[in-house]
Amino acid sequence: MELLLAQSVIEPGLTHFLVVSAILFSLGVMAVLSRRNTIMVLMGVELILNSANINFIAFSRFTELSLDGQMIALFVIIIAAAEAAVALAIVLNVYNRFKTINLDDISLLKG
Amino acid sequence: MELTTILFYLFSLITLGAAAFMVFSKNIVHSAFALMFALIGVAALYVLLYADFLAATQLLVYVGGILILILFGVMLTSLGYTFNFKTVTVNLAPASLLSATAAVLLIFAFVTTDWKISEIAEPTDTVYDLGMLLMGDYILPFIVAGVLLLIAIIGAILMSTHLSAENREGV
Amino acid sequence: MFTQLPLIILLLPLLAFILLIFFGKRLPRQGDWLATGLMTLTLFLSLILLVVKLGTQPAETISSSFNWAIVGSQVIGFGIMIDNLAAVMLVVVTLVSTLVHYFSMGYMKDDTRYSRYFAYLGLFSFSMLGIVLTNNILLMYVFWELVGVSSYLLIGHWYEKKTASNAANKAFIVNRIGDFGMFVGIMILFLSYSTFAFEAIFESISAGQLPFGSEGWLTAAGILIFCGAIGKSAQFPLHVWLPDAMEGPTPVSALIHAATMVAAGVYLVARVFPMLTADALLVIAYIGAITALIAATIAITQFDIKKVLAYSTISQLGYMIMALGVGAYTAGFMHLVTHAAFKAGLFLGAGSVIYGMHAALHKLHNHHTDAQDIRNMGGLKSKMPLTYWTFLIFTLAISGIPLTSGFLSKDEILAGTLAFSTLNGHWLLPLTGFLVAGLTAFYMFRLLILTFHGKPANDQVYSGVSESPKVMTIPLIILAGLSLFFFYSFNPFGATSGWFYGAIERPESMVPLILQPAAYPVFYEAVSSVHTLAMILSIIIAGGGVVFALAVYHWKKVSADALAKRAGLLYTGSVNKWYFDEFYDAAFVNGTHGLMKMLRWFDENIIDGIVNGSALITKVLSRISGWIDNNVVDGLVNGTATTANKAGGLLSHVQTGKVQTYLVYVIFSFLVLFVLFL
Amino acid sequence: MVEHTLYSIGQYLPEIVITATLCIIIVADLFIKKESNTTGWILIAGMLIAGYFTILQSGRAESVFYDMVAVDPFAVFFKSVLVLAGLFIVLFSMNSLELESYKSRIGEYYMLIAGMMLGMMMMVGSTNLLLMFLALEVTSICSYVLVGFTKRSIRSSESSIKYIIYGAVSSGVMLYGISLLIGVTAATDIYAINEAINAGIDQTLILNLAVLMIIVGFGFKIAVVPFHFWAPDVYEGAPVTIAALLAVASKIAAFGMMVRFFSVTFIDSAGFTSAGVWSAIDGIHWDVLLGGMAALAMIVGNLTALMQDNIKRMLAYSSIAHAGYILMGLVILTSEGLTAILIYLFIYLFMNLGAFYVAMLFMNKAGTESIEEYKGLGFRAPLAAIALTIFLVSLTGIPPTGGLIAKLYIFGAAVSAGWIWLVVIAGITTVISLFYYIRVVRNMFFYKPEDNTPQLTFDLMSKVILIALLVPTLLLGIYFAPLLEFARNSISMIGF
Amino acid sequence: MEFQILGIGILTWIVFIPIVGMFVVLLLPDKNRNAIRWTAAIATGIQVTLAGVIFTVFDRAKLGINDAESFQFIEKYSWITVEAVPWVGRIEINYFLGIDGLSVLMIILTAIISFIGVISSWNIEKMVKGYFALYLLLVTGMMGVFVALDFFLFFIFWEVMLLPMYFLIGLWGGPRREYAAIKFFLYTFVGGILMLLTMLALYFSVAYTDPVTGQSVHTFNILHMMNPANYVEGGLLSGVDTTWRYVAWMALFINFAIKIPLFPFHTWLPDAHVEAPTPISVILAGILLKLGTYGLLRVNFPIFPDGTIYFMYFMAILGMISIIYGAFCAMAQDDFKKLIAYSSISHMGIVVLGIAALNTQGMVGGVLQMFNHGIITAVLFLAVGVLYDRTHKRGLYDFGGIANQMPRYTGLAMIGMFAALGLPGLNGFVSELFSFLGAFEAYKWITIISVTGIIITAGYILWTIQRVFLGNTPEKMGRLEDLTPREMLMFVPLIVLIVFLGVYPAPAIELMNSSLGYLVEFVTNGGN
Repeated sequence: MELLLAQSVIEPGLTHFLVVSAILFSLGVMAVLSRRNTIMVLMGVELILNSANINFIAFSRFTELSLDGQMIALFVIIIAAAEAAVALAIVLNVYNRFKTINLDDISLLKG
Repeated sequence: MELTTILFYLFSLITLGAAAFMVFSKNIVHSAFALMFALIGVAALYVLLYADFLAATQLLVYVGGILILILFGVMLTSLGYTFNFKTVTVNLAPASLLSATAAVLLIFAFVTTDWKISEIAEPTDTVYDLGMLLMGDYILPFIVAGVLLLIAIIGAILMSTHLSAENREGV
Repeated sequence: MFTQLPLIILLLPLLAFILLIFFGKRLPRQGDWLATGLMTLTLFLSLILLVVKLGTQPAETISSSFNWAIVGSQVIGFGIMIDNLAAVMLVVVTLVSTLVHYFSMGYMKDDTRYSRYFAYLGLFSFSMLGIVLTNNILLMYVFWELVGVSSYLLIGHWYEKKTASNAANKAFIVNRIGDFGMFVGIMILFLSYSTFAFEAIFESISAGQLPFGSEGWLTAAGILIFCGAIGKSAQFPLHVWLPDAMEGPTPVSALIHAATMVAAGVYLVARVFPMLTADALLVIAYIGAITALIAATIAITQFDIKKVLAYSTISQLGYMIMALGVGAYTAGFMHLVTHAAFKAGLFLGAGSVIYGMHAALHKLHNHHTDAQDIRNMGGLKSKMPLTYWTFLIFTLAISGIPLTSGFLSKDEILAGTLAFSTLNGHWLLPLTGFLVAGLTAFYMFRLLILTFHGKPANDQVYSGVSESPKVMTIPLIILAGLSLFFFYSFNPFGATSGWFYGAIERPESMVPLILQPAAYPVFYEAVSSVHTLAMILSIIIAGGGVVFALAVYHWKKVSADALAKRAGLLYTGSVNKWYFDEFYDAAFVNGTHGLMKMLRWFDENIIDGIVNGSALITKVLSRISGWIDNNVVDGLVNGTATTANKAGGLLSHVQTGKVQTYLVYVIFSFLVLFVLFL
Repeated sequence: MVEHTLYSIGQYLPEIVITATLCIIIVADLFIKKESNTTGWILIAGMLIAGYFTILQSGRAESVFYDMVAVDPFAVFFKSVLVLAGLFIVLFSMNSLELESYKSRIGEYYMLIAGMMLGMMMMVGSTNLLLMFLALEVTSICSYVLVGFTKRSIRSSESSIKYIIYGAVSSGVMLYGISLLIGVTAATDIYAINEAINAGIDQTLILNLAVLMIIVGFGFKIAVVPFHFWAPDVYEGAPVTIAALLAVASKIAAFGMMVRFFSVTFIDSAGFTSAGVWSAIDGIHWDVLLGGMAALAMIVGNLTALMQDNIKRMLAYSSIAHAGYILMGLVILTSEGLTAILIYLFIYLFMNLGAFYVAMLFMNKAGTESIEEYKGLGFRAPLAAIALTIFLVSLTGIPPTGGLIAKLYIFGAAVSAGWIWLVVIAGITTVISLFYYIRVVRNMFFYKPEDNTPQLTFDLMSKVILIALLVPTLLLGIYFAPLLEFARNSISMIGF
Repeated sequence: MEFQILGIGILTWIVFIPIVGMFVVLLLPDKNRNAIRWTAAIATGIQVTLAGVIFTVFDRAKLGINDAESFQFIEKYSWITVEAVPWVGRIEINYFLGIDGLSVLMIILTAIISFIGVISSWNIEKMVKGYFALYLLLVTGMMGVFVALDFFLFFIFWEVMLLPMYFLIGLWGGPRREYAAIKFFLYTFVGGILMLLTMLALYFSVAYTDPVTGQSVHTFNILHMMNPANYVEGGLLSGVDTTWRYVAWMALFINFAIKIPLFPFHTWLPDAHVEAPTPISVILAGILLKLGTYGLLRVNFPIFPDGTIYFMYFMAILGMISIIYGAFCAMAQDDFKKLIAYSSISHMGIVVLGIAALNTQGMVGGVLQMFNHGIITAVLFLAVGVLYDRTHKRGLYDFGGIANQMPRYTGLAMIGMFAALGLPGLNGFVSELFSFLGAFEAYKWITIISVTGIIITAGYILWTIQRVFLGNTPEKMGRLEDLTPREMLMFVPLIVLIVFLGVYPAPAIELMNSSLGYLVEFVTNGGN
């Protein structure tokens, strides 16, 4: 066990990257769930997408997946850009109507 | 200790630290800049994973594009009425509990799993291979991504322009 | 002739009924002539039938039947059976019915539903004849119930009076209770023998086939069928309806509640006699005895002329039943016949008196005096001589004074009970018999004296009373004639030698030997050995009763009030009819009411409540009905509506409208699912 | 390589036509008068052509674009259904009073619908996880904008922001799941993944995690409990045409993708031919998980629908419940189950669109979405009210309507596969659903309108659309053999 | 096949004539009320005529039940057939109509009561068009159930009745009509779902071998479901005396028990009856309730003989409770209609008791009781309706002395009441007699307790007669007009039937005797 731990500290393998991505994912989730500001939430989403991308690229290096993983990551970046554009446009629209971007206050629809 | 190992820990630390700062910072502008550092850290990690093209794209698209967009968003929505970059948190207890649990579970899963590793050699030129893939196997997603961007742009314009202005034009 | 004639006899009254019910109001004189005419015709045909039957085929049983229905592989036949019993009964029924028709033409003259009344009489006669003629216990049950319904209609003839409709209901329902037993009995028989026909059933029994293979079931079947008789013949404990039934018009009381319908029970027992086991017969005998005693003790203290007669009827029916029970078959049946004549006469006589009283009271515009209370009468002898003399003859007959028909039959019954006790040691039966004979003589003479002798209670009324019209008195005279001995036997002290005893013989018992009552020869021997003793005793006791009645009410040697006081509780009990009605009210009527109220509550609150209450449905129904109808106050529904709102609030609470809360749920669900699947 | 690309383009005509239509609309929008419906007609024409090409594809079974896209009966079925739904939605939109004041932007509106059509048609045909995700995103991004299209409505804006945040997070989680699945199997193609799984996978924990995360994404798209929370708020806020689009088309597409994903990826390819039943691999009980979700969806959807007063919201919960019923078919994963899904979706298309359409008509004419205010509408607009009654009765599942047939098959499949507890829950919740559906009917017919309220009249086109939806709803309840045949032949996916 | 009109079988005609009528009604203008009424009358009148033809031509000797050959007026067309795909057998739904001794009487009853119902609906003035359209649809549903031999078809007809009934009660009913309507709907729908599930389970467990192609075909054919040989190996409901078969039996039983309605599933009935307009009450009590017992006999008994035998006592006890309980509850009512509603529960209990006996007498008695109760209760509800039309009251205490005011009405109504009370000479007695006879053979004490029900029945009927017809007229009631010719027209045929079948039931009994005898044999032999 100790040996395994020492080894894994020394050489960054697949697991290391995955652990990083896991923490990043959790931080993204944390941001999404806890920040009132819509833009903060969107930033959290970016973290989640990035964590997935780390996975893809890590797999592309450490498994037979090879370049396919990078390919997917590339598309994910594109998608993230598109999503961010639309999301921010919507945020602006909401801001015009509600005069706030605090998600907490945007809750007319319920029940 | 090899250089890559040191770099890995360094960039990981930068990435996660920046991300954590972003998540917990009270000031939204600080958060945005923290996000930038996190994204740069991720790009560096890509380099460690032999994905240099991706790293470049990450810097260009994310740091150059998305982040700017976000900053614009911050400015537009914080200006006008009051200068207020402060943001508050909700659901703090459940959110931290859930994300901590998620982290623990994921790490547990990753650590305990016996991965089938087949490391690839350091490629000489990923850009070429990626370009061939993009024009070959991935031609369809490539085109669709183009369409997606088109739609997104039109959608974003649609959502962000003021309707009231058009009303004045008598539409 | 034996197939068509009975059918014609049966259907003529039905024809009368149908014609009158549809066209009665449009016929001249509302069609009373039609009904009476058809009934008279029926009487003649019945007489012809009787004469021919006795003359040509006295020993035969003639029956014919057709297939009514086929169920599964079982053929259910209906048909007609003529034996001597039926032939005699036929004449009794038609005769009394005819006379009542005539009498009613006078008595009911001004009634608002005159034609309806005659129609119902026709229906009744039809049903009664059906009982007599059928060869089949199911068909008998059918007519049995029809008799019940026509009786219901006739008792309730003056339905504007609450008491009348109550009495009608009571009569029907109490009879239904008896019929319930009879129905079960019929079911037992049918399931054991696959037939309803009497003869086929008897044959199977004599072949040793027992219902469900058990002797107990045979006894039970007999007793259950006898339950029908208990109801219809007003035996203890179902006798309570008969006195109330006096709410009907008096001729109806004469026809139905004295002479024919109530005798149907006796006829039924006579019909099924061959299948009755010794045990069943013993039960029957005791029921009869108890009835006779109870009714007689009540009759002593009543003041309503019809009530006295009603209780006397019950008592006499008890006699008949007791007679059949002990095996004095012919005597019992003969008492039925003789009793039909004199009791019908008594009722018609009473009707005549009431008619006279009514007319007198009507003239005085006196509506509060009870025309039927004998305390309001007295001394009517001179005003209504024909009525008085016939009434006297009837009273003598019922009291069992020699030279009357009643003496003949009653004497034989008493002899029968005495013989029975010598054979079996059931000495309570003859004891009761003799006691009741004395009581009968006493209360009948009390009635006679209080009504016709002594001083009038109210001179004004008295002066207004006059003799009834001919159409009413002639039937009385005819019946009086029929109450004399020579119609039944030329020997005034013994009926056994008369034609009646020749025609009606006790049938052989079909039940297995160990269950049989004493064989007829044995029994007959016992009877003849005690006959003289019984006769002497009965004359003495009856005479004693008469003398005592004279002493109390005519000569006033003994004060009736003092007697009553001395009797104490016995008197109170008797006046209050031994509290049967009160007991039944408390136990059964109130019990039923309570039960039904309880069940209704149960149904509306528990069953419906459970249905509504099963969580969701309550909520939904209550909400929906809340929307539906805000005006209808519905405690249940309103009560649950609020809880429903709370539950609804709980569910909607999840949907906070805050997207991050939703995301918390999502991540939470994801983690939970993951842990579950780990 | 180029040959294959060119050949593939020939096999991809429906999607290409839609893309072309999309571009034409963008261009046309610049030139034509803003108030006209021209762009709408262009879209209709495009969809008709796409539909035509789709029909031409029937019976074919091949893989194009380097095994990324399947052209098989399954895809053809879904594409035709989607085109049908799209046609109706466009027709609705032309009639919608709500959109009337946004005429200046109607070109963008139809463009986005075209984009959504493209995304949905790709969703049902993709066999590659990347393309699946991409298609999903195309659909989603279009729908985010469409939900917020009526910008003057504050509710519309709110629903769009909720929708995009919910959607972005869900797809993020899904993407993470996809990354794990790809990593563990080292393949992006679902057939390859299936092969890898059948060859034996040791990392079942990761596999579980991955599929669970993917289910989050699917669950969001089909709006099934516990991932359904967005649906009521979004349906209520969105324009009714878009609500209908989301409730019907997007759900159908998501189901198509989900069915393909699950039935291809987790099939036991050894047991498949012999046993005649598709079975997921050992040790993983996705069926139980999905079954639980289906049950929850039926219970929560139906119970919460009871409390609603807004008809769109009520229909949202009802569609959550229906997602539960449909999911039952997937839980079973037999050919009967899949057939039942197709039948259900087909019928669901007509009855749910019908219900939304009448709701829209009433909103146009009577100006209300509140069920309470439907009182007396049965007398003011008999035809529409009767039509709505039939649609709702069909949604309940009472004969002689198509809804019964849908339920019949889904229940039947479940019974035959022995999922009795699930069927019992489905039965009970069906009874519950009766209440909220019938409540609308009651309000329409059991109350007299006030004396001076005018009759509602509808133009010819509305009536034609109504009848066009009504006839299949009724007809499929009486004679459904062709549909059955169609569905039965359509469950065959490429490779099976 | 021999009886065709215009190439279409007589059963199709009798089922779908009302639908034709419905379309005609829908096409007629709203204003033309009389034309609408006459259309309905003609449509149902044709049904009566066709029922008469069926009655005349019907071969009394043929057995039916499980033998397709001996059903009569068979019409069988393929409705839905999907050819086999590799791993599933061919599936089949047929348009399969036919009648045997069990259904023929019910068809006649439906035709008669529907026709009378139209006459009684003549004075409906509110939304005439909608009313008659729904009414005719309802009639088709009811008639269809009685002739369908394919379970799916049976189910469709069964459920088709729901909606018209819901509207008929909900739109034309009394003050609490909506509550009653939804309650009715809910109950029946619950039953319908149970039946649906059981039907599906049966469908997947039953497959017969097509004699032509040799394929194994899953089928909804009820007759095939009766044949134990047709159950596939390992099917949910295959085998004998398995738990699932009992569950399926129970599910179906609950469905039918709700319709009958049997204690404790009865509480929808009083509400529905009280709130429904008179003609609908007549239909409800006259026909609809019979669907429940008919279903038991057509479906439960022959398909699940094992379950039937297993639950015999259970059925009998529920029957007994219904008889007594219904009677007591009836006695406790102050509302005339409610009283009759509860009396229906009591009388339908007799049917259940009779058929639960599993012998011919009981079966014949039960089915005859279905018919007779249909007629009698129709009379009673019509009677209430007549009074309600005149006074707008239904409380028993609101009336009195009707006999003086309306003698003709009183006469006819009293015959109906006496028939309900089981008076010999009227039809109610005959069927009760056979029911009890049959039941007594099987269950001594249960039957004896049940028979006490007739005493209670006598009690509440007489009490009602006393309160309504007898006594003096309350002053506030005012003068009432006796029956009009139209009202006579609806009473007289029923009364004639009551008396005729009471005196001579053989024509009715012989229609069903052989079929029911065979059914008993079939069930007691465990379906062989």
